[in-house]
Amino acid sequence: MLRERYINLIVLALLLVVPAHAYVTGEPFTVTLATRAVIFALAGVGLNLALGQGGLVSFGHAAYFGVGGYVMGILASHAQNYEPILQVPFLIEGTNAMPVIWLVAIVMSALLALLVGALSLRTSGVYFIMVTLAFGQMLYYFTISWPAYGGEDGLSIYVRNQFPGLNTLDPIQFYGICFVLLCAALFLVDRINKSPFGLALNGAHQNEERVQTVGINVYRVRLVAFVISGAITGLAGALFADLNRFVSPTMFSWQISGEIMIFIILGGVGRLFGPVLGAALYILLEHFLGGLSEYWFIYLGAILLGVVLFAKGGIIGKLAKREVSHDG
Amino acid sequence: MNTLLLIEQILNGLQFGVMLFLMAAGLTLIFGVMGLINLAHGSLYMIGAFAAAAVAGWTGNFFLALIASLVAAAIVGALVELTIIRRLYARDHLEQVLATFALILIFSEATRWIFGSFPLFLNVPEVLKGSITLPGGIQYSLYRLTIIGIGLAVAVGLFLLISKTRVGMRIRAGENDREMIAALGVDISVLYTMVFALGAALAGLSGALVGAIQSVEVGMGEPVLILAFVVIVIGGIGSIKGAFAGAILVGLTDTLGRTMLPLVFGSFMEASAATTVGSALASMLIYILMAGVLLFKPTGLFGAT
Amino acid sequence: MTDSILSVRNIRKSFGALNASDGISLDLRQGEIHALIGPNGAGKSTLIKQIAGGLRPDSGSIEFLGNDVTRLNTAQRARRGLGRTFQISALAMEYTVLENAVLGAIGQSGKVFRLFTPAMKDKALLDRARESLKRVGLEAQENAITAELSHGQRRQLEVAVALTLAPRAFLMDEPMAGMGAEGSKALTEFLQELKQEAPILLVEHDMDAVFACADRISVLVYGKIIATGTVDDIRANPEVRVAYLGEEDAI
Amino acid sequence: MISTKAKLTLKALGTVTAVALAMASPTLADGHGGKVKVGLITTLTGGGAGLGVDIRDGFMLAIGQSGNENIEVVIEDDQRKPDVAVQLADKMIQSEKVDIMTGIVWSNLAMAVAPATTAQGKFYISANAGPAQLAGKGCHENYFNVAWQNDNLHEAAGAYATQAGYKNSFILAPNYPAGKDALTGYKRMFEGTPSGELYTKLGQTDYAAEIAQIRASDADSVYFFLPGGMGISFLKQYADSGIDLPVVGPAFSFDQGILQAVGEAALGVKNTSQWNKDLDNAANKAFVETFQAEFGRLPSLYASQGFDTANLILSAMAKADVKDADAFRAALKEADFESVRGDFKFGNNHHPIQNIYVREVIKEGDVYTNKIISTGLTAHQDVYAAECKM
Repeated sequence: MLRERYINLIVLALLLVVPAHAYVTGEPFTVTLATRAVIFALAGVGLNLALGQGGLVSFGHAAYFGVGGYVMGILASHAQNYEPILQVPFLIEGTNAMPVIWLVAIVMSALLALLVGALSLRTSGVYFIMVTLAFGQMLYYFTISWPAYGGEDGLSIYVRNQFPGLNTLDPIQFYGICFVLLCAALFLVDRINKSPFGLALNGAHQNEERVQTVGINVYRVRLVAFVISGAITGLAGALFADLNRFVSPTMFSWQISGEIMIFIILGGVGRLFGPVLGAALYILLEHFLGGLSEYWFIYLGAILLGVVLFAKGGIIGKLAKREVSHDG
Repeated sequence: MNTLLLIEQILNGLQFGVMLFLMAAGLTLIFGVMGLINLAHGSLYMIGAFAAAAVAGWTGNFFLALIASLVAAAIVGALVELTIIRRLYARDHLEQVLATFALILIFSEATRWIFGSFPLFLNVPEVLKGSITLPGGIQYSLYRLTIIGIGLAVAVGLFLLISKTRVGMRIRAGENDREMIAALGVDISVLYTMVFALGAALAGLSGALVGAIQSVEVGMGEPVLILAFVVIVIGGIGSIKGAFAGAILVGLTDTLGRTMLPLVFGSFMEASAATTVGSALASMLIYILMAGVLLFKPTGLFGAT
Repeated sequence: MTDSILSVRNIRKSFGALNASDGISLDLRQGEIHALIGPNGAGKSTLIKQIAGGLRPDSGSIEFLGNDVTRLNTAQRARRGLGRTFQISALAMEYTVLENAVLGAIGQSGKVFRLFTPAMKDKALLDRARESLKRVGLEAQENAITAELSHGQRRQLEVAVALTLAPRAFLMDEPMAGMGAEGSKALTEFLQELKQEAPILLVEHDMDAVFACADRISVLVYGKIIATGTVDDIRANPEVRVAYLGEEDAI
Repeated sequence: MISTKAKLTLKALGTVTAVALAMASPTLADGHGGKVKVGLITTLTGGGAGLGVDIRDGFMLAIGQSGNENIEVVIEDDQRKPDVAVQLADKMIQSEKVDIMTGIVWSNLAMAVAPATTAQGKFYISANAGPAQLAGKGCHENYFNVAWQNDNLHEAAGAYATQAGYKNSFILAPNYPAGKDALTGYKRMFEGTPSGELYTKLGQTDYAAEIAQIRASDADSVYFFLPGGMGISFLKQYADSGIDLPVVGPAFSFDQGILQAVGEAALGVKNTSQWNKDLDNAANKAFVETFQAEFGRLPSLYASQGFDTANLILSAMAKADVKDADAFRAALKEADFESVRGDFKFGNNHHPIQNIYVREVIKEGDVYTNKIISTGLTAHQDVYAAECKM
């Protein structure tokens, strides 16, 4: 287990050094790429709680990612146009303050996860995979055909939202915000994994009946995990929207759900840093393979296939050798 | 909406459902027998359509094209099963989803590499062109009626295959107990390859049939794949009967939903708002249907509990 | 029946045409080991599932500690003090022995929704888990991965996890299965001690073990209890001999 | 020197540069020798790749023909994903330090990229998408559109339908913003009353239900906007249904790349376009000829737009240094280049004022293609121009 810890530290150090170096040497796009990786990693950390720890294979986490994005888009566009979101029965104004947007994004995606989880967790296995996918698709088609916030065109926000005391338009400062949030989420998830709750959640993944018979309501444990998981992914969605200063229904597409899953598998299912390493690797692959050939998806597909077939436990699983308790 | 139109729309729903069944049957069979979630099933549909378009363009014969779609999809299916898929049977669903997702990327771009970025041409054969008058004076496309016919024939054929033949018996046994069938001396890996190729062939056939009235292009398989998953989840995964019921239900819900909902909303809303709301709801309808079914029957209509 | 801890009253459960439970009544009294025996397919596991809460009977009721628990789920019954061990070990195989026992302690403590305190540093949970492990004699193996335990040790761990719940009654599904003669004997002795604490409803295939340790025995055949009584009663019961022991002898 | 970061275009480039300089074009000799770096983001993978490939090929053909060594083009694939397009735009601006961005096919991607680009002081020159927001209130001095405002072709179709004497068209489009704009555009110029108006699901491929509604209606014609595969599916199914109402559509579903896949189902259909290969001007003749020689296929509408876009940029380079934004903008505004469309000029909102033609699908030998039959709208400007304060 020690070695996994070293890998985690190295990943963390790289996430600090690479963008800092890029910033100093005047390569802002590398910082942007790193920001993208960190935000995707955050989305993956969220899903990993449900998928890695809880064994809940959600194929619809794009729903929370998208809701987070749209919370940012809606709040900021109203602030941008000085139009209140709601006047009756009470006044709700838009905002461009990041902390408020984050909070709303977390709450809204948690509420959605509560609803979707409460219904989906009645099923299991493939049915769970597919019913979560169905909820994602529902939202996807809803946002495309909902005219108020741009439909398929999405919403553009011309200026990045603000964080007190920082200049968020400066790539490195925005990166810093995302990095700190990722670290906070990692810390939180690590605490959860080690808590009685985490023990029960992962125990239920290994043997549901065992956890039931010690008097723990597995459904409720999973639901809580699902809600936290959705909330973290929702926060990532809000950051992603701020990175691009743009939201659109593609944030809800099933390909996004698939990509978030890919990060986890690439890095290592149930490993704390799995999604972080996976997202970073995916962004690197996308960046370098994209320049290689017009048909670069073939290479990407082949690499993914290789990881699934030959590197069980993901990259961290390969590097850390020893199987940790969570991957099955 | 008058009765004739309603009947025509019901026929359209049936045709859509039957087409979905061809996709869903293979998917559900593969899941039932091997326990595999195959996202690349949509790629086999695409391969069938491209093979048909290529052969039709070359020979000008639609029926040869249909055969080509069956053969090409079955061969590709068997090859993929032998090289990659069989390594996934023992893996969990998550890894299957990922590996077959990777296969989609490979198949899509490889197809584009071979056939180019533009859609291909495939048309309804002369003999099936135009429409015929059904009893009651309904004008209906002959080709669509043919699709309904082929779909029903495949459904009956599959049912007979599974319930009456030796291969079907092995398939049923394989669903229940993999070790038992291995102990019986049936070469399980040959059986798996056959089942996978059969599922692939059905997907390919469906791609070719649909390709004649739709666009033969890269990426055509994924929307259908998702619908086919909705179908088998509603019907109960692993059940051919369920796939059939689910397919017809989804076909009818979708077709009637998108014609009726704007009208329903129009009865109490302003016309353009009704169109918007109705269409939006219609596009979500089958997912709502699926969530609803799973709420009451968490393993689908015909799923084992 | 004032000293009855658990009573099953006339429960019925059918799957299609099969009556798996055909009006079963039975009770578990303070301080006893009550064994449930019956040939394969008699409906033992269906009955156990209904008592544990995994399956709801079509009709009839189940009372535990004087309360009707028929509509409660597994977790709720467990919290009321129904401890259970399984026929095939149901443990979190990737966890250590101690972690499995702590899982039981978490269920007992109601601390499951503590999200931010490390479970393996919670003294109360650890103490409780270690105490149970000590009682079954697994204290030396607490850091072993469960999947690496021997068959017998897993049985012991099952009992230990059940013990962490301080149960008022035990439901044990074939605890002797797969254990050697030595192990069975040791376990029998342990059960004799345990029953003082909470009565045990034991489903067991091993006839020698049953006759050695049970205070009372019920015989289940085709979804019906055909006899209940002491070891001697059952040995002497002609119906049982025909329906059950006869078969056993023939094998 | 033409260089691209993306190696994927090297093959195409190698041959492009070998093409003889068929046309007079601005060259280094003009003296305003400032280098220009262009970022071309377009869709090169996935289902919609055909359009992006055409824009790229048209664009690079013009660059190659010009022989101008002061223009450098960086090409990237947006995979038709808005977030990828935004990332690439960031990359182009932040690390490639491009002066001009172009190439995006789809309106939703353009909406994600163009405003951010112009806000950072760079030029965005659209080779295809022309969403209403960017033509009206959201117009920007650094945003130019060489193709059209999104409504234009639909308006022309409405005008044509009126000319043709249709009184009650049945109209349908996908349920998304461009679809709604399309039907609005059509109705703006159509003097009859639509007998039915339908919004279909984006990506829908089966139109049996809609066709049944058309059959049951009292319409005298059908107008549809269903881009990409949706249009192919609709046309095939419509032809098969036996309904013989005349069909009108925008060029998108009848363009060179797509037409072969529709086949005879498209024969005789009237569609509206600002360009066709038979437009009678020297620039167009040379373009069609060299494009066909170079790539072995007939050019499409998109290729013509890519070609014009490149020539517009080259014409401005001949007059001004891109570093002098005001002068360069003025040079762009003049649109002093030989457009393959013939006359071409920009309106106040930097969108074209141009003729939109009515074409008919015909078969030339084995190839389905279009011929111009009339002019739908002459020197047409979009309605949003009035809202643009420029």
